[in-house]
Amino acid sequence: MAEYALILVSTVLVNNFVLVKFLGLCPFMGVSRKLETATGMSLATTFVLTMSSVCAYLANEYLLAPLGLEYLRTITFILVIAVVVQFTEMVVHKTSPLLYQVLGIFLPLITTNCAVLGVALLNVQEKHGFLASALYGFGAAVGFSLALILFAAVRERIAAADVPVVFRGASIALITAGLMSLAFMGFSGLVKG
Amino acid sequence: MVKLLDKPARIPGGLHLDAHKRESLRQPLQAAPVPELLTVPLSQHIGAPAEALVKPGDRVGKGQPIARASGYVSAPVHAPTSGTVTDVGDFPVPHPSGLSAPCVRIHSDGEDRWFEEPAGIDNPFSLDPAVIRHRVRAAGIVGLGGAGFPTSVKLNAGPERRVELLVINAAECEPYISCDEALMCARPLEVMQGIRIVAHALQAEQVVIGIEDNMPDAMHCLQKALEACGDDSIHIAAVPTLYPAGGEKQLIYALTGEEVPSQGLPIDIGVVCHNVGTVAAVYRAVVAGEPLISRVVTVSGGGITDPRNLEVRIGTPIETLIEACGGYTPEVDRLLMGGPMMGFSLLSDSLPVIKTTNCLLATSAEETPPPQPALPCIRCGKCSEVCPARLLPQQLYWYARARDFDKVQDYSLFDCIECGCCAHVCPSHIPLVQYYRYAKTEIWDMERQRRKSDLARRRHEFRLERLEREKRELEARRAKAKKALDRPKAGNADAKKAEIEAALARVKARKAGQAGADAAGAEQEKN
Amino acid sequence: MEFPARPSPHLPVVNDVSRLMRQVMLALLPGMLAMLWYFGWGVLFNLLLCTLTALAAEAAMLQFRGKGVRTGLGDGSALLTGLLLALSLPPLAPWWIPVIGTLFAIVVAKQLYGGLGYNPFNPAMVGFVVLIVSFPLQMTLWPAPRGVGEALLPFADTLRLVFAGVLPAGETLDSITAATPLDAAKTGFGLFDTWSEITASPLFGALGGAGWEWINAAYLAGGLWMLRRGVIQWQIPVAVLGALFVLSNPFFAADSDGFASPLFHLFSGATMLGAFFIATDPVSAATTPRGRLWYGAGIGVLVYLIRTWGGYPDGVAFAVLLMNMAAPTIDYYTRPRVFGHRDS
Amino acid sequence: MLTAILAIGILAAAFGVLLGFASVRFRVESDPIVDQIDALLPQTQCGQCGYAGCRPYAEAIAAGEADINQCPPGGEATIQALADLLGVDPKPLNAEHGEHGEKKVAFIHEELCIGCTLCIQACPVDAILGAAKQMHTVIAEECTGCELCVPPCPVDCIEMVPVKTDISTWKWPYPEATDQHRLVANG
Amino acid sequence: MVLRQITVSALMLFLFAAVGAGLVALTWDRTAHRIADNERMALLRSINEVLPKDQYDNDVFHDVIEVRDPELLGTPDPVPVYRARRNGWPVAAILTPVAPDGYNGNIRLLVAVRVDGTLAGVRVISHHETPGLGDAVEVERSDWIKGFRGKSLGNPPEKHWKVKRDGGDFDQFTGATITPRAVVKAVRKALLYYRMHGDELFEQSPEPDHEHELQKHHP
Amino acid sequence: MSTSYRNIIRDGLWTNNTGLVQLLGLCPLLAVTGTLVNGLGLGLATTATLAASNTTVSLVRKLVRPEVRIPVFVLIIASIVTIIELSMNAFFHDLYKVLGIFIPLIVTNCVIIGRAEAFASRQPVGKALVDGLAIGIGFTLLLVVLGALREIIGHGTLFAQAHMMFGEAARDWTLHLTGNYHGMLLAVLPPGAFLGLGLLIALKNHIDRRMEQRAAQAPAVSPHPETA
Ligand SMILES: Cc1cc2nc3c(=O)[nH]c(=O)nc-3n(C[C@H](O)[C@H](O)[C@H](O)COP(=O)(O)O)c2cc1C
Ligand SMILES: Cc1cc2nc3c(=O)[nH]c(=O)nc-3n(C[C@H](O)[C@H](O)[C@H](O)COP(=O)(O)O)c2cc1C
Ligand SMILES: Cc1cc2nc3c(=O)[nH]c(=O)nc-3n(C[C@H](O)[C@H](O)[C@H](O)COP(=O)(O)O)c2cc1C
Ligand SMILES: Cc1cc2nc3c(=O)[nH]c(=O)nc-3n(C[C@H](O)[C@H](O)[C@H](O)CO)c2cc1C
Ligand code: SF4
Ligand code: SF4
Ligand code: SF4
Ligand code: SF4
Ligand code: FES
Repeated sequence: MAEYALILVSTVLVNNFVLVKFLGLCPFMGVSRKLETATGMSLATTFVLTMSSVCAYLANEYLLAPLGLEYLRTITFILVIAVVVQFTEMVVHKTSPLLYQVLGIFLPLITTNCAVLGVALLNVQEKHGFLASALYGFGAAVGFSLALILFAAVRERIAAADVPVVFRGASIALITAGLMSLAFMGFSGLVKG
Repeated sequence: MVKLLDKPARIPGGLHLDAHKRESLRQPLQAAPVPELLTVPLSQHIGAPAEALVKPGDRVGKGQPIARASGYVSAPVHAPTSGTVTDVGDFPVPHPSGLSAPCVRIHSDGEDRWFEEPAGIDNPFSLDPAVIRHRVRAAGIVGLGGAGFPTSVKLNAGPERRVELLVINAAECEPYISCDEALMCARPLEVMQGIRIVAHALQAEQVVIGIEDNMPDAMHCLQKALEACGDDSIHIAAVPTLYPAGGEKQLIYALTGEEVPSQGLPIDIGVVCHNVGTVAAVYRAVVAGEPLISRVVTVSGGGITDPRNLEVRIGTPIETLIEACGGYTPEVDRLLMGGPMMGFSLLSDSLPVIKTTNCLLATSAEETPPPQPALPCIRCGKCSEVCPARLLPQQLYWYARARDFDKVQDYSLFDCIECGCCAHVCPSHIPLVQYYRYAKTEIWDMERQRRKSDLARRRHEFRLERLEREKRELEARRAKAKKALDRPKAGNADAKKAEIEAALARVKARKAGQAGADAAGAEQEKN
Repeated sequence: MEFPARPSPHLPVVNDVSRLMRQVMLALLPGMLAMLWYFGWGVLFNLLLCTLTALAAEAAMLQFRGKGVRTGLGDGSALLTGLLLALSLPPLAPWWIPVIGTLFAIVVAKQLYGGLGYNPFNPAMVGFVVLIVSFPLQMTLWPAPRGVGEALLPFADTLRLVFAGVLPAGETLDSITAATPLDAAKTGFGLFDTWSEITASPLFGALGGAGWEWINAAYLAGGLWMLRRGVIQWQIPVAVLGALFVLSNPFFAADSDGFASPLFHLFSGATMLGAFFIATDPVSAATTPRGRLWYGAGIGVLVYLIRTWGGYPDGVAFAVLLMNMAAPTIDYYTRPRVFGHRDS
Repeated sequence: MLTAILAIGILAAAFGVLLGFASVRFRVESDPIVDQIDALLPQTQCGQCGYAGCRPYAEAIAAGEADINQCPPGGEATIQALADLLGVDPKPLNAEHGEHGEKKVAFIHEELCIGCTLCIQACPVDAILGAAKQMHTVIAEECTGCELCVPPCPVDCIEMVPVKTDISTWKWPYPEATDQHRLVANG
Repeated sequence: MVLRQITVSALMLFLFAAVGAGLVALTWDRTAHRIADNERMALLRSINEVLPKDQYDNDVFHDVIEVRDPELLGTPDPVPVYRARRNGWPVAAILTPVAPDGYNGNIRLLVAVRVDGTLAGVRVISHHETPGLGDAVEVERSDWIKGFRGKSLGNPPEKHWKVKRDGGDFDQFTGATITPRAVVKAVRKALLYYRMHGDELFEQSPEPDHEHELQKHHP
Repeated sequence: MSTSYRNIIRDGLWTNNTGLVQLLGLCPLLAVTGTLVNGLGLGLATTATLAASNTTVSLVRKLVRPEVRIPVFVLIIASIVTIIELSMNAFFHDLYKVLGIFIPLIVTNCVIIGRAEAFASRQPVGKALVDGLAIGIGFTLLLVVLGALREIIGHGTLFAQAHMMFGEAARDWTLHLTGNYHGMLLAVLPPGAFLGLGLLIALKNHIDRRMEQRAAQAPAVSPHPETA
């Protein structure tokens, strides 16, 4: 139990995927202009990340490992992820137009979110079991979402600020992300690992 | 069911401001002189502008309608005195824009002769409410306390609605303004009868006069008048002196503890609110048959030699009133219409008084110093502490500044009553209210544009359809004509046919080639 | 007669940014004096270095950005940032520590965002965190407070140490510095010492650390004065201190050997400075009344978390930055119910 | 090596089946993004964007062929709205397509009009009244100010006149754009 | 129609997957050996740093067993022990304990103990310590770690196996006590382990097809 | 959309630089730029992948049916990356260890799939290859610059650990700035990566503005009939 709690604390705060581990930065920068879109992206990512973490675990455990094909991990995982994403998108589109309106445009972007493949690979590296894999994926996604949502709200505020011209846009956003990452350094040492 | 509270509720936010009412109340209420030239704007109310009924050269009598209401929410305008119409056209009017608007200019003949002797009525309480409304409407009465909304409209609660409480707004919360207090002290009986007439017209179950507790004299006069007419459905309630307790929604909240819904009207919770000046005007219109051609105006401020309240004919130039009050002092710096919190500044004193002019304030630079340069908002939150609408003025400001009109509306821009409390306490000296006004008018403008573009789209689509139809008809006609012509020339037709068939084949071939890809492409799109 | 056009409301505005800042500086005075008394000349050098750098950097940036230098400096915010950063730095740090920290605070954390009012993060705390992350060694150069251990370094020695890095004859860095009480507590718990063993050291006083408790008390007094004068609102300090107290209490009650006492938490490190002067920085804090409570409570909780389990001895700066980051979101979700709107 | 090929190949094939099946099973008609874009355009129908009207431009944007900054009548506000809708960065108006100017409407000097009806044929919103050989007039409320009627007129009798602001259409100026001391100046 | 579509997409994916996987498999075939070599070399290089190559003559990389001692070796997982021999005689045991209480978590060590119980040398294999502070335990950053050579449980006396700040013999780094403290403690425990189990270590036969624990935990 | 070779190259290196302008491929860009050498290593690996994947995609572009386009591209890229990963593991083992998970993550580098989608699947092989190289080199340059910046500020060195790429001979290529500069840790920690890239982007904006201003000034010398 404690181990699982630690996984959560670690992935959400201490080793925050975005701000400390540098995974999933493109969507972090790309869809953080508005709080609403950031929220949509967060929901979509949380779902996909957890799902693909589990699926990749299964593929590794029941396909690659028995056949001794570990070197095909990257290919297999990315295939799994692409399919999970596309399948999710189609299902959501059909079954819940409302949800699709919120999440739809974000789903395809998730395939190329490093965090998703990163989680799958790290799961293997850390030898996580089924539950731990799921939790790790979920925790990473929550950490991603937390950072993304806070960042979006901060960016909305910065958009109205009197930022010097050459720093407007991506530049000040990255500097802000830097200061957020600086703040997250405060969590270092909280979970040893 | 709204209930009167025993003890007034504390409104959110608000400011304690120096009242400055004594200055103008030292002199009794007097009539201002009737000037030689009056400029009467045709739109002195909310709603459709009135339409002029006179032309230059016409002679008019006092009280003669010179413009008629052009819709339900509109009000007629009457000649304030007798004389000759010299112009009908655009003249500068008192408005923040400083723009000109249609006016009727009357050269007074000095006789002040009624157009028709007003026909009085003895017992207004036996009249049908509809008759009262009609008389009020014909008299051109609009709200004298604020926005200038046609009073007859507000006297009609609607068929389904019951007026449980009539609130008479005697709060007069803004500093310097004392016209209502002067009126209540000078003509309490008129006010009281006016209240009873309005209550009758509305079939109101209960009536309360909300008055700030720093006006004991006025309260005393009203009390006496109340005793005189012996109507026990009327209460007088003192509310704590706190700007802006006189705002309609604030006053209703203070008296009943109920909030008028956002974007709603007081009638939505069974309340109607009228200003004391308005009810006095109603009294005159209904009982004496006099239209609204004058009102009480406070002339005050450190820039006025001898401040006082005056009964002023609508259309009187401001300079006339200033003269009547002894002229300007040397310290005079700016001229305001309305109070120092909500009033707007006038560029010149040659503008006329209108129905909603409750106060003319000529202030010294000491009372109203020039605005200091604005610093950025530091989010101190002082503004939100004093906001009576419980808004977050700093957020409204940030988004208005960034021209994010969706977000300002998210933060309920339209619940802002522009009371100015926020700007008064802002340590960064930001002209906050200006930003809100800017955003509001921008949004209205956008809505106008949107309506216009919707219209344009419909008309454009209609036109495209029409053109299409016409083309089809034309082609049909042509084809018919061609057929008739072509029949003899068979060879030619064959050539044409071959050509068409060749084209068809080409198209077919292309289609076949693309069919698969297209279908697949469409599939992909849909995914 | 013609008149000028002016915006309403017309009455004179009752508040003023530069007066606000001056009041905060005034309220800092007792704590500043207490620090000078307990830690000696180094504090003065930090104050001078930080304020001078802050003013110079602010002026340079304003000039650079084509803004009015006079009004920009006149608002006093840069000076205040400098002061607050100076009061968080170790008194024996070499001169470039305050300079680099202040540069980061003013240039990166404040001016790159547009200057006063636009910075999402507390500039002074950004400066501090940059320093502690980059130069952890120099950031431990605290002397033992007056009355504990050896006498404080005299003026000339401090001057040489700070500006030339020359140690007084016969001394080593380790001999003239001492762990701060929070650091000592952290190291002690790391060695599985009990709280009573840890507090037996002369570094500890009745409430918090020796000396530190009075410094904190002085900041508390200044803070209360600010509350009375309406410079700050009660929500943030109360929430910070409340959360810290409420959280530390049960842990201490359950295991008074393994956790520091609530009073210690309140009266050591930067608690009071943080609660009254830093967390309350209006620009980077939450602004709604309810939001301020959440914001303050968040800081209190994070301070406890970082102090107790984290890698840094004190967590005020990190907690403030972390909650700065959350402030816009908090504001968004704690909007007051607008007059006439239904509860949602 | 064969295992590798087979394992991944079969996995991929299985996924192919899944996706192929899903694409059929969960087929949805595409969403009307064009309508949403069209709703944001000013409907001036002036063609300055390089398309035959607002709707064609909307279609071009939806197809990714046109940029969002090509509509001068819409100006910054439209660009901002489009950027929000499409989740892209707003950019300044492309000067190639013209500049955002003040609102105008067409006015026909009736004494010059020869009633040729050429302007009627040009007007995209049927805002011009009149019949052959009769004087024509513009319905000011319906005119979008697209200026399309101006070039066809053989006698140059159509003038574009700025729309006058009156009290009801007056807007408060943006505070910073004005001198602090002239905030309430003539609009 | 539907079926055809499904088949086509399946086939398409199959084709590309098969080609891709084939190419990768081919590369794997060509490189696998070299990669394994690399990994062995990397480890050997570390071992050789603490135990010069001429002092042993066996294939240490394969002369390995796995042992488990959560208390003394700092991790609940089994860790490999490499055995260096010369002419069949034990020369040194190379333990791979973990210092679990580093500033930022586990520090993996390579501790070479000669048969006489003295340290041939210590190296850090992996750690998460702060660059610039705790990372002085890396041999690239400072010589501190070399100070263990020649030390044993009696030299200094066991009570002095601490950093100076805690009253021991080992230097700490200015401003960073935690990392050296953790390393000293882990090395001391490794020596203790060796004292208790040293003899058994050389008796067991090598793990047949061991997985290199070490490799997998390398960052 | 002009696709002359000149434009392709200028786009890749500057105008549309993935890291500075498009903000894609940020994860490796920020994660592995602790030192110049790391940046260079990953940059080259990415360039190789880009060139190979662009070429392959362009080659098969007429073959692939739309509904499986993305999975197929992903497969192609993943295969290429795995091949490169295995090769690096075999030939640059140390570097491989340092770059760690970010080598397989080249697969999800948004740039690569983005280029495949937007460019290579519509252009002939030659252009696709050049585009891949240009984009990749642009990305690599950025990695190198950022890596150098962070290494200098963070450690006070340059070319540290060059041996991982260039063999043992390069062990002492390391330049030390000054004797007693011990570095500002911030630069090598995660926040430093963000701040560094933010500053580089600002620098690019500044240069662009300068060039624009210069371009705007140029015609002013010979007055244009319209502007005059
Ligand atoms: C746009 C507008 C529409 C209104 N419509 C009605 C209405 O339909 N019925 C009514 O009784 N009062 C109506 N009112 C009057 C308001 O209830 C209120 O009494 C009036 O605005 C004066 O209040 P104020 O000075 O606080 O603004 C309307 C007011 C405005 C501004
Ligand atoms: C901030 C604010 C303050 C107001 N203060 C008063 C006031 O003191 N007295 C008053 O009669 N109306 C005041 N009004 C106008 C009232 O809201 C309301 O318009 C009026 O009482 C309606 O009555 P009427 O239609 O008869 O004018 C104020 C409005 C606002 C927005
Ligand atoms: C950002 C940061 C990173 C640190 N990293 C380490 C570290 O890696 N190893 C270490 O022993 N101490 C590290 N410390 C220092 C510890 O917090 C603690 O202060 C120190 O180990 C106590 O030793 P001292 O008494 O010599 O100062 C770090 C401190 C900070 C602020
Ligand atoms: C109550 C109060 C607290 C403040 N606290 C800080 C602070 O902690 N750090 C700081 O840099 N500035 C502080 N300031 C000054 C100012 O708000 C700050 O420099 C702005 O963040 C600059 O935009 C404070 C100001 C006030 C009024
Ligand atoms: S009072 Fe002024 S400075 Fe303070 S939050 Fe409100 S707008 Fe900002
Ligand atoms: S002007 Fe508007 S925002 Fe300001 S205090 Fe009044 S109601 Fe609130
Ligand atoms: S430029 Fe704008 S208004 Fe004109 S046709 Fe194009 S979209 Fe419509
Ligand atoms: S009248 Fe002229 S300007 Fe107006 S919409 Fe028609 S064509 Fe356009
Ligand atoms: S590189 Fe784009 S999300 Fe990581």
